[in-house]
Amino acid sequence: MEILFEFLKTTGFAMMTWGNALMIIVGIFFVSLAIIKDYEPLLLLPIGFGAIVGNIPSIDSMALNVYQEGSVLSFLYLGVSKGIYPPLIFLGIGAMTDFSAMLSNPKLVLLGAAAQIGIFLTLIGALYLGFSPSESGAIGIIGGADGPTAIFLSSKLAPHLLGSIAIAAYSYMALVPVIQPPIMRLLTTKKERLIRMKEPRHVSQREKIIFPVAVFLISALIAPGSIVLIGMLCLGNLLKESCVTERLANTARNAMIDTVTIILGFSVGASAQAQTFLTSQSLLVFALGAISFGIATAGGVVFAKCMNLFLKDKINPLIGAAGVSAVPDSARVVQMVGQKEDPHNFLLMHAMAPNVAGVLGSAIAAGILWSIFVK
Amino acid sequence: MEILFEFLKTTGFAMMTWGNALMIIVGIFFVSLAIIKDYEPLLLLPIGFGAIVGNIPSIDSMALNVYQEGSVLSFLYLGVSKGIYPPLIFLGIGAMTDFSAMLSNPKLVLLGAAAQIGIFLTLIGALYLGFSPSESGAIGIIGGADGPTAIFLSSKLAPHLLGSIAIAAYSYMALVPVIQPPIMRLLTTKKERLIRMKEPRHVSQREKIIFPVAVFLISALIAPGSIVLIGMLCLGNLLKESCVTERLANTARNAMIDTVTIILGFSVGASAQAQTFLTSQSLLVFALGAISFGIATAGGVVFAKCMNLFLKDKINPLIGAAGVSAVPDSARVVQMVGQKEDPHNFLLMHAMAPNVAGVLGSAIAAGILWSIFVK
Amino acid sequence: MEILFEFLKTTGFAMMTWGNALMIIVGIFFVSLAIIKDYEPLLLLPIGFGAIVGNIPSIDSMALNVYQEGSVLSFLYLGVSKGIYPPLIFLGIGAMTDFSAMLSNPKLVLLGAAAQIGIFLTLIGALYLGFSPSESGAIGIIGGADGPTAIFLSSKLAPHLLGSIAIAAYSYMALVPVIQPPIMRLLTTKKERLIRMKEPRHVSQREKIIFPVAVFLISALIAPGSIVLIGMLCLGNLLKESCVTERLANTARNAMIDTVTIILGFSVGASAQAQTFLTSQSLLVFALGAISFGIATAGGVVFAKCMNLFLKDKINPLIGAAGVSAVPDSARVVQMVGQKEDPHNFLLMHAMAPNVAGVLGSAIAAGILWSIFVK
Amino acid sequence: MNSGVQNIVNGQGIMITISGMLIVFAALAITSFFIYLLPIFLRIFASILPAEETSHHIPAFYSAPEDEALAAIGFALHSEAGGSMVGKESF
Amino acid sequence: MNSGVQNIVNGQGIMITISGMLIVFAALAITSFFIYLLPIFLRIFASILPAEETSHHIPAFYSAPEDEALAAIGFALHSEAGGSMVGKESF
Amino acid sequence: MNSGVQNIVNGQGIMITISGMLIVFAALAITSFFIYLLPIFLRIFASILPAEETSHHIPAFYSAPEDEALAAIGFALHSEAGGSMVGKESF
Ligand code: NA
Ligand code: NA
Ligand code: NA
Repeated sequence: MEILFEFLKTTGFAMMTWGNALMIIVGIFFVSLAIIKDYEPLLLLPIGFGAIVGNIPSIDSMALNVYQEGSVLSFLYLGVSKGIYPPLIFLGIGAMTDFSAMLSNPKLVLLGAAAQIGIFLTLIGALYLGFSPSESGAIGIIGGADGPTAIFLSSKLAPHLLGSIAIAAYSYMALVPVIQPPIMRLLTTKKERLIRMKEPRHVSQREKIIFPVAVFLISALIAPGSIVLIGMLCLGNLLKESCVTERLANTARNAMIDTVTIILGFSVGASAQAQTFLTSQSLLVFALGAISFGIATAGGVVFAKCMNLFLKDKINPLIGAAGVSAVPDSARVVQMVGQKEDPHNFLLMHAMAPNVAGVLGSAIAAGILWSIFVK
Repeated sequence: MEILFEFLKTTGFAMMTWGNALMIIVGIFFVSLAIIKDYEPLLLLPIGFGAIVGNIPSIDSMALNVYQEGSVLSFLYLGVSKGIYPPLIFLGIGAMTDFSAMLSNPKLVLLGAAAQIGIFLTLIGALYLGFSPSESGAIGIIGGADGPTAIFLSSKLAPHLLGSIAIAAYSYMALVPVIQPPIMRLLTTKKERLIRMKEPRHVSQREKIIFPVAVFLISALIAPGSIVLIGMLCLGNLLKESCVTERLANTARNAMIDTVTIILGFSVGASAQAQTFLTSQSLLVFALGAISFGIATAGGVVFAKCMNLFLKDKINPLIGAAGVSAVPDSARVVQMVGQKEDPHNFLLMHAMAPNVAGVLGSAIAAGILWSIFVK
Repeated sequence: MEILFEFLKTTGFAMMTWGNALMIIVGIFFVSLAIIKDYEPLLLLPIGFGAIVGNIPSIDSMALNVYQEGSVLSFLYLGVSKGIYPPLIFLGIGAMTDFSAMLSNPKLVLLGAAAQIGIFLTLIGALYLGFSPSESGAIGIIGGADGPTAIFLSSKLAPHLLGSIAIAAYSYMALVPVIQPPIMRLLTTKKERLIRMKEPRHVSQREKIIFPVAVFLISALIAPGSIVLIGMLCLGNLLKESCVTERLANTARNAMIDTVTIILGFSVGASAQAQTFLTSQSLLVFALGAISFGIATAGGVVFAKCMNLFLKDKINPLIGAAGVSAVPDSARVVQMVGQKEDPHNFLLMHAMAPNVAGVLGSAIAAGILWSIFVK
Repeated sequence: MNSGVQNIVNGQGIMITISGMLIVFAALAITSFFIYLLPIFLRIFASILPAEETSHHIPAFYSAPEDEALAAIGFALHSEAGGSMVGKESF
Repeated sequence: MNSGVQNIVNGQGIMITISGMLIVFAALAITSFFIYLLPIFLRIFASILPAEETSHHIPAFYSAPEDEALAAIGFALHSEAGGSMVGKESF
Repeated sequence: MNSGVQNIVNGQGIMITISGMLIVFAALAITSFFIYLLPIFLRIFASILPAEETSHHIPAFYSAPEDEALAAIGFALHSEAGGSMVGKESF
């Protein structure tokens, strides 16, 4: 019977800690949120399930978790820790993004810059709370509302916080419909929320083809740290818009991005082990993350109001909230809040402009932070 | 002409051994079996072709085979030797498996446990024949009738036997329609084979969603060694059943599993070089493997008969044979054997219950063996 | 303001060299060629965009380019430098190639051998210009008109020239419709160009299934260096023709090959940094590459004319030009040139025979060169 | 090679078999029991849980549910397979 | 942990924020300006550039545009999804 | 850089070319001959080989060939694309 008793010592029951149990419940909560509330299910479901898997305790000699050399999960996690998955996700996103809305109304691009104030003010907050400068940079990026960018930058600046930062970023991205509306209403008058915007002009295919090459050159020359993310985004978009590589674009935005999404989500979740995740630092990261989303939203809305001081064709300031890069959730929130006031006001397409600009803005901000903090 | 002669010395003809020639013929036999007999073609064809490729002799300095550092095949083989491909296969299998039959008739789950006796009795047989304990564990797993599980466990416990064990497992899985029927008929009476089973009840979507999470927690806490395989199986199933990540499930069960299947089969085949494969050990592995399939089949059938002693609604003991994890071949064999007696008896759906339970059972057994034998 | 100035020093503008600027323009030119002229867009577009990305200058500490250890691009580039992507491309090509034309007219296979003279004469030319023997072998392979084969062989024989050789190979493959016609016209009389060929016979499925196994054995035993490329080509073809693994063939020729194509093209392009690429050696490589394509074309056409001396059913010597492995571009060029003389002469299917034979021929030639030059 | 039976004893073959089968049965018996209880629990909690949708929505990927809205503002939405501008999912 | 404000000063938080926002704005303002100029430039060069095709060809993958031709020579072309012999693309 | 012709001699360029072309031709000539013989052999063995099916079955993936059977027992089979319970293939 010795073998049976020896074996029982290796079971999860015997080694379970309260922290593990709590994280398993958190994982189940994420999965439930994804399924019941339909919040970012493509990410919350794999992350949640990963958190369940990552918190089953096991004896060290079996090499099961993401941090143990030679384990299967450690190989899958390499794509996270080396920053390989985020650019591949960006390739797929590029191949499914239509920049028309942005091309037809270039001034809305600036809203995607304004919302990045969330990143930098959160950085100051993190410094204030005692995080090191490069940790602060990584935490700040949560305000960019972009999961792959957050993973990419954390893997470079603060690998030990990667789990918390990634999960905070995805959690708040899932909560965009909860976080943004009150801030948007608080900062706008009813009259502003009723503003209707001019129908966007038609964009030629030639513009759509030239755009990804041009925007890559601009971003990359100004902030070389954004080369990988924006390079892949623009390559994906060029594959789509060029019309001569449709089959590549199709694979990039389907089989390729789906495969990477499953493995990225699962291994990020599995990295959130109680032992490394349940720390006071993680709590601070989550608190700062929530604040950063609020600031980013406010930044976009307020900047839109400022722009209106100089514009003849007024912008509906609600679309400033779409300056965060949570595509397309933020744009949908704008549409929703706008339609509460006027069911015939269709802001969705207009909001897509700052929304995709926000993706560029947050990737550029990540590149800048990387340049500043790299050793 | 010196170059020509030097070159001729590097050709395959010059270095061919009888062993290589034999293995090439075996490879061609596997390919033929796959194509002509339609036996597990998705695996036997890549494995057979891999065996042909792996047995072309070449000079060492060219680094061509799976065992030579830096060769292309050695990179593809990493996913086998590190145990990475099997969990990915399980992810895809999870995304294509419907657990309804099992959920609607929970007592049939036990048949999936009973059939695992094949694993443990084979382990005893292997010990008897002089294999080391961990080799014996790896050989025993052939009785689980599950290719990915066999590869996973051998890569951990007996990497030097991986080729023989994997090929034995897949060979016998292909031969399920040949191996199982005589044993099934031998152990059952005609009256038993005529038993009709009650129509299964309808299973709600909610049950199907909760199931993968619950079964993962149960298996993983009891046998942490099964975390990776069952974790991926359950993640895949959750992607499918949740209805909110349909695109991920679709990629997992198509592009992802197909790609891994080709490369896994090919590199397993290529690892079966005469020099390492044609040993008396391999012969013993094959002999033990055949026995283990027989025992597993018998174990399931006999256990079903035992259950009938206590049950009011009798089980058709044929479905016990589906307790091995060869999905869906075993279940089809049950249907076939049952219909020979009574063409209007439809056992297929009932047999799917022990069949998918067998997948869980063999993965759990692998986890247990890993825990016991890990150094 | 110090941070701003420090940052400005890290921007691409500050560190840009004339070479980088030139390479970015070359990249844009490639992309334009792909989109406007539709020249090999699946490859020229990712390569061109990669060249743009690879020539954005950055500070060393950020580890951005393919040559810096730990950078994302260096991981993607591993598949190029280790020769892993080319066999995967060949797997997909195998799964989309129909060898019927060749099987129905076996003597045309010899044209695919004749065109490989381009490889060996270019090797002599490269030796003459002072390249080392193994460099000369790698440069010669450009004459095989096969991108994956060129990358595979260069990664083995002359990794430092890989970028130039790959880009030269793909560039000239894109220019096949420009390079080949004048040579074809020069070497043939009008009467020859008007020759109509006999309708090919029907090929049975059984022949198509046996062929990939047989041709693999023949090629691999004669030139073991071609095992990996031809092995994968034949496996892919067997997956397609066997009719029992259709789902694997489908994934191989779609999601799998597309994913590898994007990443291969992008990382080859990104490896073409001005610092390593803009050398006099590269210029020589390009010059030799152009010559090799010309010789290969001439070799095929002249050999076809020689064969006609002995044949009753004359071959249209134009199809000799399809002996290079640029599938299906060369075959289309033959069709086009033939139709200029006689719009009712359909040479396409006939030209496919030497064309697919050329793929085999160039892979075999690569295997031979690898055997000869491997240390 | 030692005597076969001695190998089994040394390798604790019998103990491994008994323990192993016990654990496999334990895991699947608990699973079986859980599956048995699951619909009962769901029925008990049915009153507090929201009614299950008879046909759980299967999202049309990258379809744009605001189509009518968009049509209204007359903006050409490229909703070709897999590449709409306003997809359902984000990554 | 130092005093929070001191941390911000040591970490140059304010400077990073100002510089960072300046650079983000610079990049996106240039992008915005480029987008604004792009159609103007394209209109200027319209005369020298070829007329844009209204519906840029989207290649039917692996379709064989020579179908008629092939039909004429009566050769069975296997043009099932994704696996034609005379595809459009090469790799 | 040495004299070019000397490089060729040192590098055995001519020998490599002759040997290389010989081997390439040998490989493809054997292939060609094999292809030529193949239908002849197949015809000779036609009597002992089973008749080739005119349309070799192309399996409908994950279709359930027992559909009628299943319908008979009235069990809802989810046979949506790619995800049936009783697939054709196992992995
Ligand atoms: Na985003
Ligand atoms: Na199985
Ligand atoms: Na080619």
